[in-house]
Formats: sequence, C-alpha cells, structure tokens
Amino acid sequence: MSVRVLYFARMAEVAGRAQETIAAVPATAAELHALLDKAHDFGFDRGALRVAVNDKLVDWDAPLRDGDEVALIPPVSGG
Amino acid sequence: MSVRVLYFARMAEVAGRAQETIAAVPATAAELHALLDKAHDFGFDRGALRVAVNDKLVDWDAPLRDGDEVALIPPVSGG
Amino acid sequence: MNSPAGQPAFISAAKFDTLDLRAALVQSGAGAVVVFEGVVRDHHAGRAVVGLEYSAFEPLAQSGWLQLCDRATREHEISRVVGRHRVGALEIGDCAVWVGVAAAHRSAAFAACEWLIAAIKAELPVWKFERYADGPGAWRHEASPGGPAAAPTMQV
Amino acid sequence: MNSPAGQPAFISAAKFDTLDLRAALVQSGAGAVVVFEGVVRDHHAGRAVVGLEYSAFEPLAQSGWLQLCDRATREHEISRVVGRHRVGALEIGDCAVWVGVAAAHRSAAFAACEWLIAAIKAELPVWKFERYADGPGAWRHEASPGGPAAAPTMQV
Repeated sequence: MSVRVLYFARMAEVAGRAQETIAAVPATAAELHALLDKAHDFGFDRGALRVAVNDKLVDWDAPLRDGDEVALIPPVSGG
Repeated sequence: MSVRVLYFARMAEVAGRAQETIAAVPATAAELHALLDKAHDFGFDRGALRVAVNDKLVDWDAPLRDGDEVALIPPVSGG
Repeated sequence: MNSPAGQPAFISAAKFDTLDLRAALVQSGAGAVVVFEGVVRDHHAGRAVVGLEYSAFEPLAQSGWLQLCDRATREHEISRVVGRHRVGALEIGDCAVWVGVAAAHRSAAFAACEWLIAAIKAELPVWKFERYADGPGAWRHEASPGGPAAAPTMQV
Repeated sequence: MNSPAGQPAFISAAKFDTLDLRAALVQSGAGAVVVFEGVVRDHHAGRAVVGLEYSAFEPLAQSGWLQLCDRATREHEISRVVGRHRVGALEIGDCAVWVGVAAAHRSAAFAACEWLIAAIKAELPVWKFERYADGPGAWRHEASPGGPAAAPTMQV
C-alpha cells in the first residue's frame, strides 16, 4: 500500500529529491499534502499549489488509491 | 521647362507607361493632376490619391518647379 | 542592400532569409520577440490566385517605413524593429511582408507589431497585382489613403 | 519526438529549429502568421543572469498545451497553432518558448498568439531556475495558479 509523490522546482529543492514513495495511502490529496508539508516545510500555502493524480489535475479532496502517482504543482514560471 | 511624372499599379496600366515627361510646368500638383487625368482618365477620384514631389509627400496645392519629379500615389495594397 | 541612410532596405526583390531577419531581433538582448508574416495565399474573394506581383515606389516606401519605426518606438517600449516587403513576382506560400519587434515585455512587442503591419498596409506605397487562374490579373487598390494618424484604427 | 497522442511534443530538451516550426504554419495555407518568441535575457530584476534552467512536468504540460490549443481554436478564427517550450540548461539568447499561430486574418492570429503565451506562462507546469553572476541561483515561482479562465486576463 503506497503512493508515489512528485516534486518540482523549489519543492524538489526543499525536499532534497524529485520524488518519494509514501508507504501509506492517505484518504485524500489534501491529507497527503498535510503529511508531506509537515515533513518538509515547503514554504508554500496549499492555496498556491495545484495537485495532479496520475497526470490529471484534481481537487484536493480527491480520494487516493494504492499505487497512485501524486504531483504537487507549485506556482509556475515558464515562458 | 518640364516635369517628370511617375505612375504606379493601375494608373501605370491605364497610362500605358510608368513615367512620362510633361513639357510644361503647371503651377501646382493639382493642376498637373487635372491635366493628366483629362489625358488618361485614370478612374480614381483625386481624393483617393496622394502626391509626392521629389520623393516627399506634399499637398495638392504645392507649387511645381522645372525638373521636379511628381509621383501620383493611388490607394495602396501592400502587405 | 542598404538605403542611402544606412538603414536596411525595407523593399526587397529577393526572397527573405527569415532566420537572418529574426537574428537581428534576438541579438538586441530583448526578452520578447513578436513577428508577423504575410504569406501569399492561393485564393482571394473566392477566386483561385496563381501568383502575385508587388510593385513599390521605393524612395517613399523606405522613408515612410522609417517614420513608422520612429513612431512605433516613441509610442511603445520597444527596443528594435525589423521589417521588409517583397516586390516582383511572388509564388503561393512566399512571404510578402515580414515585421518583427523586440521588447523587454511582450505586450509592447505585440501592440507595436500589430500597429506596424496595419500602418504598412494602410500607408506605404506598395501595390499588389493578382494573377487569377480563371482570367486576367488585376491591380488591387483597397486601402484608403491617409496620414499616419489614420493607420492605428484602420483594419485593412 | 511525438507525444503518445501523435501531437508534436510541447516540451523539448533540444534547441528549436525555428525554421522548422515556422514551416508548419506557412504550409497551412493561411495568409497571416504571428509568432512569439521568449528569449533568455542576461538580467532579471537588476541582477546579472548567466544562464537558466527550465524543468517541466511533461505529461501535464503536454495535455495542458493541447487544451489551450483547443480553446484558442474555438475562440479565434485560426487555422493552425504550433508551440514549444525548452527544458534543461539554456544560454543567454536561447529561445525558451516559441508560439506561432496561422490564420486567414491577422487580428485573429495576433489575439490568439497573445492569449496563448499568457496562458502558457500562467498555467503550464514549467519552472525557471536562474543562475546569477553574483550568488547562488533560484527557482522562480511568480505565477499564480488558476484554471484556464484566469489566463486571458493575467499579465505574467
């Protein structure tokens, strides 16, 4: 039972890694984020982030399932 | 005593030439235009044309001098 | 080919090297580059067009272009303008007119580029002759004449 | 390099061949082509920048780009859109993002191109890391997140 998490840009820098596997399946994306933000203290309000599960943007209350890949998307700066 | 006249696009087509020399010096660009339009019947109202003397746009009442080069500029269609 | 004033010639009988035109903009150090290209289409008003010819009154097209560049540079925060218009026989797909603007911020580059192509089409002494598949060709004379003040609001 | 959906990849680790990108637009038969290029500048907020790095979340950047193209095509009378964004290490003067739009009329091409670059900058998951001459580098995180509805009015 696990989910894989992807980090980008400053979040990856702060976490010291671009991805990690969490040996648990929190009920929602919001619960997963709370867990990770406590561990890493990313420095972004959750309201500034977006979240994608299996390459699709979802709401924070989206349920998670075993094996999901969750991407935390900080404010973008392309272009 | 003469002026040289330049024609473009449909005006050159109607006149059958791209330039001609007029062996006279009408007092103004307007007088020259009246003379030429009578001769060639260009099919443009004078208000649709612009006129340049020696490569500079001028008003129709601009005086002409011996040796001037007068360009009659029909509505444009570049781009 | 340079004009007497040392500025690159706006009117060109040769096909454009668009990479070359673009390079002058990118080298300016600006972060935003906007380019407009007018491309010869194969139809006009429902008629098949087999080719085009453009003619220009070059001295006035050149001086008029420099005035448009001056005005665009005064009214927009832009760092460089490059423009060129073909004359002679063009084929379908050829680039007839190329206008590029470099600026620190993209909104100025977009605004200046759109204004410049409108002003070119409204004002500069260039004329198009269309050769049709189904009959003789014709010079086009759509644009109204007008001073620089008329250009920004005209949709030609 | 194509995405699984058969669309050209929006994200590219290789330098763009801008002639190649342009060719796809000109071949569409449209008369008006507008291109925006974002070029790497040598400064930001008064600091000398020696280079950039971009990273992206590619699957979402690709699907997000296709959604932006769909929306631009629904809302503007345009015939083709081509876009690409670099990732990896870029040098001063490199093209970071290239967006081109072909249309029958230039006003639609300008409007769609300007909307697309604003939407790319506001929405697509791409991040810029600036390397400064006078200290360590930094990831930039300026843009606010937001759905497609927020993009057209944002000035990023």
